Amino acid sequence: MEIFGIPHQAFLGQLMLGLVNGAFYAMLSLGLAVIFGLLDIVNFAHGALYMVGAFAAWIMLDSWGVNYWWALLLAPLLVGVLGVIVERLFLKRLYGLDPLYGLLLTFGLSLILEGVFRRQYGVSGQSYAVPELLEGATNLGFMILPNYRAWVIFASIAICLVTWYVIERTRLGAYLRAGTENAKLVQAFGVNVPLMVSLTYGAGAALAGLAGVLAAPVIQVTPLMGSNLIIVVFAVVVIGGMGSILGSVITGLGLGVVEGFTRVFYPEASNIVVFVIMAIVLMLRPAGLFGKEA
Amino acid sequence: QNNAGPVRIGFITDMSSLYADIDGPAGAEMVKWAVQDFGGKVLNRPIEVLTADHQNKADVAASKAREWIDSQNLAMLIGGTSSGTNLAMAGVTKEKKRPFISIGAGSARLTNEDCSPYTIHYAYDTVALAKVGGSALVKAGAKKWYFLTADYAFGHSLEADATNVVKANGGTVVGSVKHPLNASDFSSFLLQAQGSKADILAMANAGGDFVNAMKAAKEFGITKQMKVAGLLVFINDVHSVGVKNAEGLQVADSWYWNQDDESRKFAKRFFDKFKRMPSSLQAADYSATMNYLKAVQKVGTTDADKVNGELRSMKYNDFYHKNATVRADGRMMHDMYLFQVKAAKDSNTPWDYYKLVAKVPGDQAFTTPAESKCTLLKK
Amino acid sequence: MGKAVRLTYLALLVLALVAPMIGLYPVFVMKLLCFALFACAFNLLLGFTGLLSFGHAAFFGFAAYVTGWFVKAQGWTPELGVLAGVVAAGLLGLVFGLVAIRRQGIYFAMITLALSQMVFFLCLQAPFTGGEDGLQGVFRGKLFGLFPLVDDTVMYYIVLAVFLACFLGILRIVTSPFGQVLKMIRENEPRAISLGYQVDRYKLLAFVLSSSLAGLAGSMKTLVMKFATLSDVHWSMSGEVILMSLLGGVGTFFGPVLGAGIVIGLQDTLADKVGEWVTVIIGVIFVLCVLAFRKGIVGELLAWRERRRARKS
Amino acid sequence: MATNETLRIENLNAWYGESHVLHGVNMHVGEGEVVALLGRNGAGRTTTMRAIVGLTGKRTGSIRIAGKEAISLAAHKVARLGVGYCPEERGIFASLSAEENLMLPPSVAAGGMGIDEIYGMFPNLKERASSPGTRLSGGEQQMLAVARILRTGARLLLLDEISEGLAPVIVQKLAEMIRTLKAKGYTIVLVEQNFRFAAPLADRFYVMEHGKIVREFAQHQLQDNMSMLQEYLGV
Amino acid sequence: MSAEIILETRGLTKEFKGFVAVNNVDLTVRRGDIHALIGPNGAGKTTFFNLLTKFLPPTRGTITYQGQDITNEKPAQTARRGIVRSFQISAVFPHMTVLENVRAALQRNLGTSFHFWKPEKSLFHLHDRAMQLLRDVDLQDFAQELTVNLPYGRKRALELATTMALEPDLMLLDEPTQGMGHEDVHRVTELIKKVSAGRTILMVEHNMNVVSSIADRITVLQRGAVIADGPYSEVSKNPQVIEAYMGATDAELQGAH
Ligand SMILES: Nc1ncnc2c1ncn2[C@@H]1O[C@H](COP(=O)(O)OP(=O)(O)OP(=O)(O)O)[C@@H](O)[C@H]1O
Ligand SMILES: Nc1ncnc2c1ncn2[C@@H]1O[C@H](COP(=O)(O)OP(=O)(O)OP(=O)(O)O)[C@@H](O)[C@H]1O
Ligand SMILES: [Mg+2]
Ligand SMILES: [Mg+2]
Repeated sequence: MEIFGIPHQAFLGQLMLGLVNGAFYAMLSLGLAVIFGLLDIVNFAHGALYMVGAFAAWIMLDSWGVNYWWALLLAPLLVGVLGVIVERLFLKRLYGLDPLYGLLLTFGLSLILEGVFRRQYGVSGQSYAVPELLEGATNLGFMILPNYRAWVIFASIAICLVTWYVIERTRLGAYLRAGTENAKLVQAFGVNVPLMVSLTYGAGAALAGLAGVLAAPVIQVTPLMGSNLIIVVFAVVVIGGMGSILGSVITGLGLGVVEGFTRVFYPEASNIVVFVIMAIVLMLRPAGLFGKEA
Repeated sequence: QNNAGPVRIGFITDMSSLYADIDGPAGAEMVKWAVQDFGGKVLNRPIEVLTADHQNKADVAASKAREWIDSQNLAMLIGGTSSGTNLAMAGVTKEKKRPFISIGAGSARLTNEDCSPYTIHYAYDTVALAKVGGSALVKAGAKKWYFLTADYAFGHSLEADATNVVKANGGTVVGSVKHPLNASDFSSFLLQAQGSKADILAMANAGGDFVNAMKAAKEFGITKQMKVAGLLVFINDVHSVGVKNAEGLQVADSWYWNQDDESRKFAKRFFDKFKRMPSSLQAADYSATMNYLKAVQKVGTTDADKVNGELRSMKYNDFYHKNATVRADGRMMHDMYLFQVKAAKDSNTPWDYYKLVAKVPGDQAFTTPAESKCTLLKK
Repeated sequence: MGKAVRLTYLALLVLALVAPMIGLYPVFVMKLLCFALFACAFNLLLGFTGLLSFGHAAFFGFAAYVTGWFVKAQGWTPELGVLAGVVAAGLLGLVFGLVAIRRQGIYFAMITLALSQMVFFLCLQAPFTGGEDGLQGVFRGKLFGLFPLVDDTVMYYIVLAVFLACFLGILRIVTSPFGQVLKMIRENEPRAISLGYQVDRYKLLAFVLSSSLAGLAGSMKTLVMKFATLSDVHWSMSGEVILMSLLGGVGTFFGPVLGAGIVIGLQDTLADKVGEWVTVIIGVIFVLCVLAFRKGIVGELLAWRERRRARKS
Repeated sequence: MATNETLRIENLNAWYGESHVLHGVNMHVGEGEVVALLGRNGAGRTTTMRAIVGLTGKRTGSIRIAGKEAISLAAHKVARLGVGYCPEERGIFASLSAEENLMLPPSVAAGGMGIDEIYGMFPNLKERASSPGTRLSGGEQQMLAVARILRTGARLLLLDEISEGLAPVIVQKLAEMIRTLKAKGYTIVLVEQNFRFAAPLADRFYVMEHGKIVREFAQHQLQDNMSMLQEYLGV
Repeated sequence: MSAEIILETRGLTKEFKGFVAVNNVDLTVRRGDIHALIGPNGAGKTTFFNLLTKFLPPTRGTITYQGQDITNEKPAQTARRGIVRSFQISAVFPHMTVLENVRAALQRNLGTSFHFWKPEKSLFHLHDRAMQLLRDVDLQDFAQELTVNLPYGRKRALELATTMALEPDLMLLDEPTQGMGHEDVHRVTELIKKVSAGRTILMVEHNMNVVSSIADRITVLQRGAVIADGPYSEVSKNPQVIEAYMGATDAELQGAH
């Protein structure tokens, strides 16, 4: 049996692999969307935070012998705290200004973070071993799927769903959404908005950090791992439209899959396929697939 | 040119970016070590080392080179990593007529279509890597090849060069897949390779791409089905991948720290300072500086043309290479090696990664005069 | 224009004219002028239209390649090569514009960034760019087939003339009837629409003008440096040009020139001193600018003068 | 009277960035009182309200709410003292449905109105409950803005121009509502352009001009002050 | 009066996800009238305006302007035909002078707005006309002032001057006196009357004092549909209007204002 001219086994295989990649896009664009939502800041440092998350896991293992499962908890926490500090120290001063300044500031921050890690650890990259529990691979019949990758898909979808639920279906989420539009007024209703904002940035950062830890065993942990990814994630966000959380998750997963298939049909274009899709989507739906018209 | 004042040697490399580990600040230190070991003086003039970070930007490299030559009366320039910057520096030094030793550039253009009477290409080039990797493996029975190629100029030329070698030695290429630069995920490319039933998977990529591809290959069990060859792999990359993952990988290089006593001596000194072993480029940095100073000593002047002439006629003998010479096109002709990464259990000391598979003499490793477009060779 | 400002401009002009005579390194000054022009072109968009493009390196770098290729591989004269570069950048700008102009603010920034990344990959893979080695050995040739440009001094005056012409041109664009509309768009876009202006077309023209000028800067740079490389199209170059404008003063005329001078000068001097810290230093400057120095150097000076004047009256 | 005073403002100064808007405002509102704040456009009435809840820039002076000093409290702490604020610009959230908007403000005290009671008062809102907040018509948004603070149990209500943009029939309903609230013992500060709406409702009146209170009088003095109001408001 | 009809809608309808905001409205506006549109909140008045100015596409129905079907045109096209909508107060260019604000509107008809090579001087001849317009709204003394510094009422006046600079044939005003003090309400009412000479005005207004004093004709919308249409004196006695809009208690159409 063949689908689109490729054997159906390979097709399913590529689909699974696309999902793995999409899982990272989804988690990163989710964090971006959450931060953008409440702070009106396009967090350019998101890629750098993702990198810091991966490094944190690696350092924990390398220097203190902290295992993967603890790192999965501790590293995002650490990145989250870093995020809160950044928000309190820098971003706080930018509220009420043109959102472009937030973009530029976080761009500067990403350069600093990247530079410091590069200085400290070089660029050639560090290896992070797959945790023992998830070693090996499962034969799905149509492909051999390493267990770890299956776990990545599962974990990230679970995280995305939880985040979506919190934001769209809970009271806290309603505060967040309202705070996005008029934080001062929400505060005047009795909600501790400054705290909420710091924690939101922290949570967005932690999501990036978590994605970093999940990615560490799959790819090389290098200071540059975030800066290339972030641009693709931006495109994902533009395609999905920042309007909806679920939108960014679905778009992220979907584009991962599309990119995966491009690698089979026309690998030369796999780097730019996301950007091409972005251009097309913008032509047809300027607000993005899930965005609300302004 | 004046013959007073300090003798200035310039070293421009990537100190902070993609290739900083294989050369970078440690490479600069090697140049300084050579100067120190030489005695800090030549022809009774103090030797000064100028270093700069080109950040992988050709224009930074070129402007720095130009500025040093114009305002500091630079005697000789050493170019570190990255082809683009080295080609740019070669352009400047050709115009300004100064000896230029390119260490870490991969592109064979430096001694081929873009050759210059002032350039010496010191360590390796992609043609040599392809030839060394290719011919030895095909001879060892790996007939069916599949390429995983980085989709840009250097990847393409590596693949093309290797393909020629494979075919010339009676092998076949059953397929290839191109992956983008800095791809974060190689699994789907590898899935395609897996379906090819080739004997050998050749990775025509470098640095982070190679490392990620290698790790994924291990994860998906490809290393069990076929051999893997890295066409441009430095020891630092193997270190990154981890011996466990890289086991069995075939690698071509111009030098390995554990190849003989002299090398080990150099490596130990390096290790004491940097807590890692030197790459072939770092070794070449030292060697090139030392040999340049010897040439200056011999001709008794820093006059660019005279020193350049000596550099192109002398014999090179040190821990880095034996009986090597520079061809008219600027190509340093020396032995190249094919190594195999040891099994994890056989790797006894830190960074003890390779065992020697084959040694290929320079005239078989590099572009032959017949293949070359360099006019300097046709004279 | 105040007297002090006029005198400053005059002094700078004289300095620029005699630069090669007083031992300023012409290639460096030319490079600086190219980047200054690039920053001015960028500022036309950010400072005077209110659009932050995070992808301007695409125009700069792509034009650099186009010029390089026509001059080197096709043997075109330099002025034709430059023209080709400018046209190519303008067309690319048109395409970018058509896509990006549909969204505002930070979306615009992200879209231009993404599109420029696409151009980067195209340049990396296209057969004529020399990939990561770059397009090397582009000779300046003879202007109009007559005047050889190998001499750095001759080249210098040509670059200076081009720069001055463009600088004045931008001044004119900003104050022209068209510039007035751009100002309206920046101030209150919905209002401009309700007055019957088809703002997208104005933005598009501004974008094309800016990208063409950025292309001109890139083309000139190819001739000056004799090569075009990937770093010219990389997104970090877009970041640099933003930094130049921000540091010098967004929306001021001279700010981007000053900013370009500082950033390029810094990169050049830092190259042999701090090595690995370059990115960190650039990042710190970015953060400082945004936090404490939003108007940029020229902007702050102007504001200071304004305040002093207000206090006097 | 001092013991059951809900709001006392003394020498309140407030700024928006550089610009100094309030210049020493003094006023007090007793528990259960309805007070109207009158003045021309730009007199500083909205600013006074915003200063009370902590939404202006810098503030100095004293604001006592139910006896507690609130001048240096952050906005959310002020609200928890039992203050409900209905802003002039309505502040309806686009990303929340009408009902979510209604349910948004956390309750700050017991005794707020129930949802059915509110829908009974404003049937339009019930009909549009699931529409995104800003898709409501101008008047519907105005109703929503008032309705949502009635839920919170706040006993001090700051209502800024609530009759604006409403059809006369609704304005009458609002007047009834304020009477009901007053009967229930709520304390209300009304800022109104619409003098005819405010006049019959308020127990006392303050007139503002250039960021200061310039007159104060009670309901029974209304007739005597008409000529003064004429001068200040052009009524 | 058999005055010419400038604007006509036939069966104009707008639905939002099944909710009918404007329902089959047939409306005719005569040239030269001040035509008021009133109705309870949520009746669909703003939506109707949005349909006329093309900010929203209609679900059904047609719009005819001076005999031409303009149902499917773009907002900017409609604006150039002379249908201009006056915005709320934010509709000025805050960091341009009052004069430049008016010039911005005059400039459009010059046809040189894409000329990026012409000097600013080429616009100076518009200043006379701009000053004249400012005089019309009594703003001549503020010509060189930055617009941010103007008080509320004057911004409205400027907004009107700018709108008039577009030489509109038909002006649409949505609650022009909303949020104004009595003085300003009076001022703006007078201003509207003044500028209505030679043009047509369609306005939404809840302030019945304003409506009764200047409107030639009134249309009442309720739940998206027209329930009454005619001169003020007629409509104000319509019991359905009193019931729906004024509240049953108020027999007089005096309004709460
Ligand atoms: N955000 C702000 N920034 C700067 N100045 C402001 C701001 N808001 C209001 N002002 C100024 O403060 C003064 C008082 O405004 P305020 O809104 O309190 O008046 P108001 O009495 O409520 O009048 P209105 O009828 O216009 O609502 C005005 O001069 C106004 O221009
Ligand atoms: N974009 C939209 N999506 C959904 N419903 C809408 C939308 N716009 C308006 N409505 C609904 O259509 C109805 C008419 O709204 P409109 O704004 O036209 O009323 P209006 O007559 O201007 O009222 P008001 O006097 O209160 O301003 C309202 O019930 C509103 O909720
Ligand atoms: Mg007010
Ligand atoms: Mg309305």
